[in-house]
Amino acid sequence: MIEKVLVANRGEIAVRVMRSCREMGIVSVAVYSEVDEASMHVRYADEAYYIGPAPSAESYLNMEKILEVAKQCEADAIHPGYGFLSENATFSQKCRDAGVIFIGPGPEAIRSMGDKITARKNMIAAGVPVVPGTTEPISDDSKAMEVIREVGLPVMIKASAGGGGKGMRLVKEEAEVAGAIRMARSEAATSFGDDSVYIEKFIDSPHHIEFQILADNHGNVIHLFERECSVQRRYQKIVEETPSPLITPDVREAMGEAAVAAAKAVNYSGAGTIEFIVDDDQNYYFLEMNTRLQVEHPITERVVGVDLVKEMIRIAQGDQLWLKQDDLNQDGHAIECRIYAEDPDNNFMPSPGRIAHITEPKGLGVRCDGYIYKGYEIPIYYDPLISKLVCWSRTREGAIARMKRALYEYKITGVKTNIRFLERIMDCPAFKEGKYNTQFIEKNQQCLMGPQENDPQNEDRAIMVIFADYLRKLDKFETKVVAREGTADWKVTGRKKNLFN
Amino acid sequence: MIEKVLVANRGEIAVRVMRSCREMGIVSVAVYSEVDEASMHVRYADEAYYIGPAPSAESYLNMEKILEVAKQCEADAIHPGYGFLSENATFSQKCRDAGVIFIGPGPEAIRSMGDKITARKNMIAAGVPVVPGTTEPISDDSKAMEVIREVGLPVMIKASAGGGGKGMRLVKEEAEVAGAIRMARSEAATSFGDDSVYIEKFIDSPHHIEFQILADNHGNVIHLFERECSVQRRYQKIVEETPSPLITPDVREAMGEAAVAAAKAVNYSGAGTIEFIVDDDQNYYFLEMNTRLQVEHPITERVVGVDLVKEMIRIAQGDQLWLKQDDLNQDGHAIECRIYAEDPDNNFMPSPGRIAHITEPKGLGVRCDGYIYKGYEIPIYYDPLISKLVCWSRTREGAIARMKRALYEYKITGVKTNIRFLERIMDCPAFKEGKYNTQFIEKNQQCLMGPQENDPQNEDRAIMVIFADYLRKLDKFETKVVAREGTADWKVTGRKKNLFN
Amino acid sequence: MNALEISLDNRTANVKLLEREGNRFLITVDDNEYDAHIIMVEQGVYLLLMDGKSYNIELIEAGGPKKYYVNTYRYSYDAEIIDAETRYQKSRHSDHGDDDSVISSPMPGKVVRILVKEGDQVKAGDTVIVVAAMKMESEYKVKKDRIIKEIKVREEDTVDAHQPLVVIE
Amino acid sequence: MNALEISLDNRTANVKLLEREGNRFLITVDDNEYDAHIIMVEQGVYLLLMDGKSYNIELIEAGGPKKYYVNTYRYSYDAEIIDAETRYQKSRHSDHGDDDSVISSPMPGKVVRILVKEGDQVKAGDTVIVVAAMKMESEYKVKKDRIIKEIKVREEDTVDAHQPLVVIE
Repeated sequence: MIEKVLVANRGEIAVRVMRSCREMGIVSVAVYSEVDEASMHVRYADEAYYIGPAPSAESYLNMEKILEVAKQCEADAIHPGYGFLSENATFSQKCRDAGVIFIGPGPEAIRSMGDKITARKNMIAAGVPVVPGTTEPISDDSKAMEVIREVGLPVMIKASAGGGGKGMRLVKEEAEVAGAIRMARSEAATSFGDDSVYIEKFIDSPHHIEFQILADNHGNVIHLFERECSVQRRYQKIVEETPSPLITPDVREAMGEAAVAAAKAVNYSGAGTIEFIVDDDQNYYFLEMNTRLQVEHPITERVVGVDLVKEMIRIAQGDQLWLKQDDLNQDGHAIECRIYAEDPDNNFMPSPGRIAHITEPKGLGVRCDGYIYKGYEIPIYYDPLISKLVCWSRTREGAIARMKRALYEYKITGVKTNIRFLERIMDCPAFKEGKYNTQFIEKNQQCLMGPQENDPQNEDRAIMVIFADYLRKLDKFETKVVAREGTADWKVTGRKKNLFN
Repeated sequence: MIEKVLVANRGEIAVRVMRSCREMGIVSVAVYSEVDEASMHVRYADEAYYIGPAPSAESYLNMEKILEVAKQCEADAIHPGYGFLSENATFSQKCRDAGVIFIGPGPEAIRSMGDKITARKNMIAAGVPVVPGTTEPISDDSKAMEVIREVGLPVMIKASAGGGGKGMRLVKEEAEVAGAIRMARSEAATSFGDDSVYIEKFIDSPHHIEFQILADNHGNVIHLFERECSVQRRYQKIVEETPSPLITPDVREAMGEAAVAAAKAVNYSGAGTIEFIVDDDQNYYFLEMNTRLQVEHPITERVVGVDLVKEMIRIAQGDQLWLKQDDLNQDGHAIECRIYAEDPDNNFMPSPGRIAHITEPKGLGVRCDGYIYKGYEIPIYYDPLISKLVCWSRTREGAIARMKRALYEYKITGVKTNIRFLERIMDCPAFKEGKYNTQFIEKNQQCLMGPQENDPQNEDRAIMVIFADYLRKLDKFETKVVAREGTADWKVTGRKKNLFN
Repeated sequence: MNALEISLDNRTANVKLLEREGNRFLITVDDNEYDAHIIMVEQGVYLLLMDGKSYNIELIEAGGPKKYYVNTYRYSYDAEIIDAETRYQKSRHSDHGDDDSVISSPMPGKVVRILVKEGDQVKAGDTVIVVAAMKMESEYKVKKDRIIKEIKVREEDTVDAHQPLVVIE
Repeated sequence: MNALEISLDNRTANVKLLEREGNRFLITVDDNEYDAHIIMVEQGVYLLLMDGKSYNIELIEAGGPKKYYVNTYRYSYDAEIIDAETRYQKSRHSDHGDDDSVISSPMPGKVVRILVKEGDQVKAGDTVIVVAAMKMESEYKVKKDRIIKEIKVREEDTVDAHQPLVVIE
């Protein structure tokens, strides 16, 4: 039985993991860097330990220090959240060696999914469709040309150790092949210390659809249906929803089975996500597996009615899955919007700073998983994600309406956020009709980035409030400092009560 | 089509109604009394109008003024919330006369359910079980004795126009009958201006279980299952849950059918609640109908997946019910805790005042419907309800664990609340086992009101924080006012940095 | 200021600051020594980190900067800072609820504000003079209806402990 | 104080208070007259009720009490109060970034704080003197590295408009 969990993370996900710990009666332990002393995960945790300076490499990525704290405070297990050490096979191995349970898959599964070529091979062996291309690292250019002629241009050259767009090159013409391979190889070597690259057919304007799976240590694997994640900006998801408005029940079932097969092929354990790219005709191809909890897991939790963190902990302590595939169904529709501290009017530059005021949306069908609070200073060192706003309704239309209502209620001052930009997504016809793919943001610039119209009435109201605030300050100042030196004109004016009935 | 709704209420329910209006694209109009200018419903609404001084009789109960505002702002409809004018047949009539839609039943249905004897007669005619007793007002004592001998002692003497415990007398012995009738009659005359009383068999330690129904103007009626409301203090519900841990599926089905029959018997329209008292053997008897939205409606919303306010608005504008009985099922388990500004250590005295600080619970499966905010002054004039905390999980056990977690997160300073008392309810074995009835609070005093144990370590921590706050104030004060007059000892101490590594 | 008494409900504890660096405090509370990080995360909301444990404690000022209502998770307390000034005020309050004929400060300080003129009629509870001493502003009030006989100082004056400030009758 | 200018992004509006009673304001903004309730519901969070409509507007001070960042529902603005003092400061800032040899206040006021002694070397941007005028404290700074030649006033002194306060070189 796991009785104490160290959460090797910060921000909203650390708080979210600790909430489930608390519901399970598990003691939660926070670790924090120098700038996170007053961060919400430290406030929320039962225990909290300092692990180093602000830069992640010296704190949240410091495996030795985190394990030292885990041993010292006698934590049974470590939950890595997402990002940081969550997909680090070495850390998973070190936890095992130290006798601390890593709440996630073992190092073998992380490694076999982390290397894209190995993963492709495993998937092909398990009968999971992959994007046409090579199954081995490219040895020389002529071999590459052979493959390219087979699958047809355009193709992507990708780094085997890659992720997040690095070490990737799009090739549209044969003349570009040699150069693209050279550049991808060099970037891959620099970024990942491994220059292996491979070729995949380029699928234009695909959909990005992922399946959530849960696998226990006893060979049981279930999937919890899909998440549609095609609303992306620079490979960064912004809005996710489930069910996907694209796929039909048949395709859903087949993809779910493929996801389960994919997890089984690598003896997976824990919560994981199989990412597929899907074309307009619903042909789907395995893209990669995220061997951790996803940012967007709450939409699955809402529609399937499962607490994924609790299931991860149960699996990690050796329990059999108590949920069977047949117990699960998708109930209604859920959408997630990611709220970032960034400036949509200035190329989405991160906007760290102090929160002057915050009002979070509430009420029926709304879940807001955040971590900031009034007066909190968002540090410059980490992800600008502020919170995840999840709305549910019986219907997709109802969920969009609710999301709009929730975004309307959401007020953050002190840092710039993408809240109004998200509202524009909800209002965009392509989104409302559910007819969008990964090109959504690019294709709908006009609808999403339309210029603000001037509103003189709104200006006048702002001016009046500023004026009132200024008068209030004078009022206060007068009372405090220069009181009893005579009464200002405006106060005399204020006393002419008869003018107001 | 309803396009503008005036919400004739305040507090959490006004905000809750406006949220649904916003999701439907309906303009919401707040009305407010003198002390409610800065109340959340005024902040949330699209429009807001002053209707009178603080006392309810001069503002929220002022029918003429509210209708005047509705006409003036061209509202299509009025939502009365609960309390105030929500079960007032005269107001429903006045709305009809003024050509404003009353979002609730017509005056006829309110009247026939408002008079308890009429309601009993209607229910008997519709085949709905009622508590054995009289079907006519008691004319004289000898007639009363006849009935009492028939149903057996003990019995309750109740006012026909009654509610909320007024005009009620428990009779255990025949000798008490004449006196009890006289006193009930006199109390009823004073309280309701109607001295009609009737007799019901007294059911000892019953369960209080109610069914939610929705009825449209086209004769369609559905029920949305039950709510178990037996956790009460002085006839005031504190904790509600659904499904009820008492009733079996067969009884649930029968009670649901009885609830639908009850609504049909009075040509009901809108959302309503049929209250039953149920004995330990699951015999159920119609108690009364609440012809409005209930405080505890959110647990039904969560488990059945329906937005009751939206359905009320759709019904009011003449739509047919789009949900059929067969579409509905109970998914998982939901519990509601009512958060009151009251002092559990001082006989639950209301505790109005200014909110110094508030932290509301969030995360998976938690809904917190409130209206207060930091700096808000809870007025003395109205209900001390602060918010309703609703937690859901797949299982009842999970919902209790989640509620405990949410109550742990809930922090309000500035006024006293019953939050810690609610935690003790969640920890009480009788509640955890789901074996409780309306005597729960009385029977579990020891578990619920156990004396606080002293904790010197906790005291020391509080003292340290006070000390630190005092030092911080001195620090600030020094910097501001007596700066540059020399440096205090403790600051010198603070500078000996080498002592801390 | 590194040592004073703090009352918490019925208990009165001696508190001493041994060391401080930023948010880190070495404190003794009666006989117990603690090494704690005490961070004000929001106005009146404190996070106390000690021996690896994380505690949330909220303070509300309850009538003046030295009186608190303290909320910890399961317990709430009424608390008060008892420094020299408080002790003095308390001793004055204990003498049958009557005023001294001369108002003075128990500590050296500076006159911040004089709220009366000679000859003024003041009511019970009215503040007569405000003195900044012990780095806090303290208000001096009358306990009964009085007449201000003489004002012996001016605003901004520096005053000694027990120096007569205002004479009342 | 019933009239001043407020800049909002590129617009500068004339604002005038005609009447006030509590939270109710009769205001003209340029040529438009408004009758509004303006209520501060939380620190920096305002509720404006006008013609039956309810608006939420949040203010953040952006470097000083006269500069704001304003959030309305769909628009955000940078705003600044332009009163006599601001205009004066602005006019001073426009003259090639150099200091006058005498620091003075454009309005009558009271010296709150003098942060230098005669003979002090001060750096560009240092505050020399703080004067309470127009019921707000204003800081007077040097724009370049300077030496304080003469201080002509003392803290708490009441001063006239344009009276020399500090001479620099």
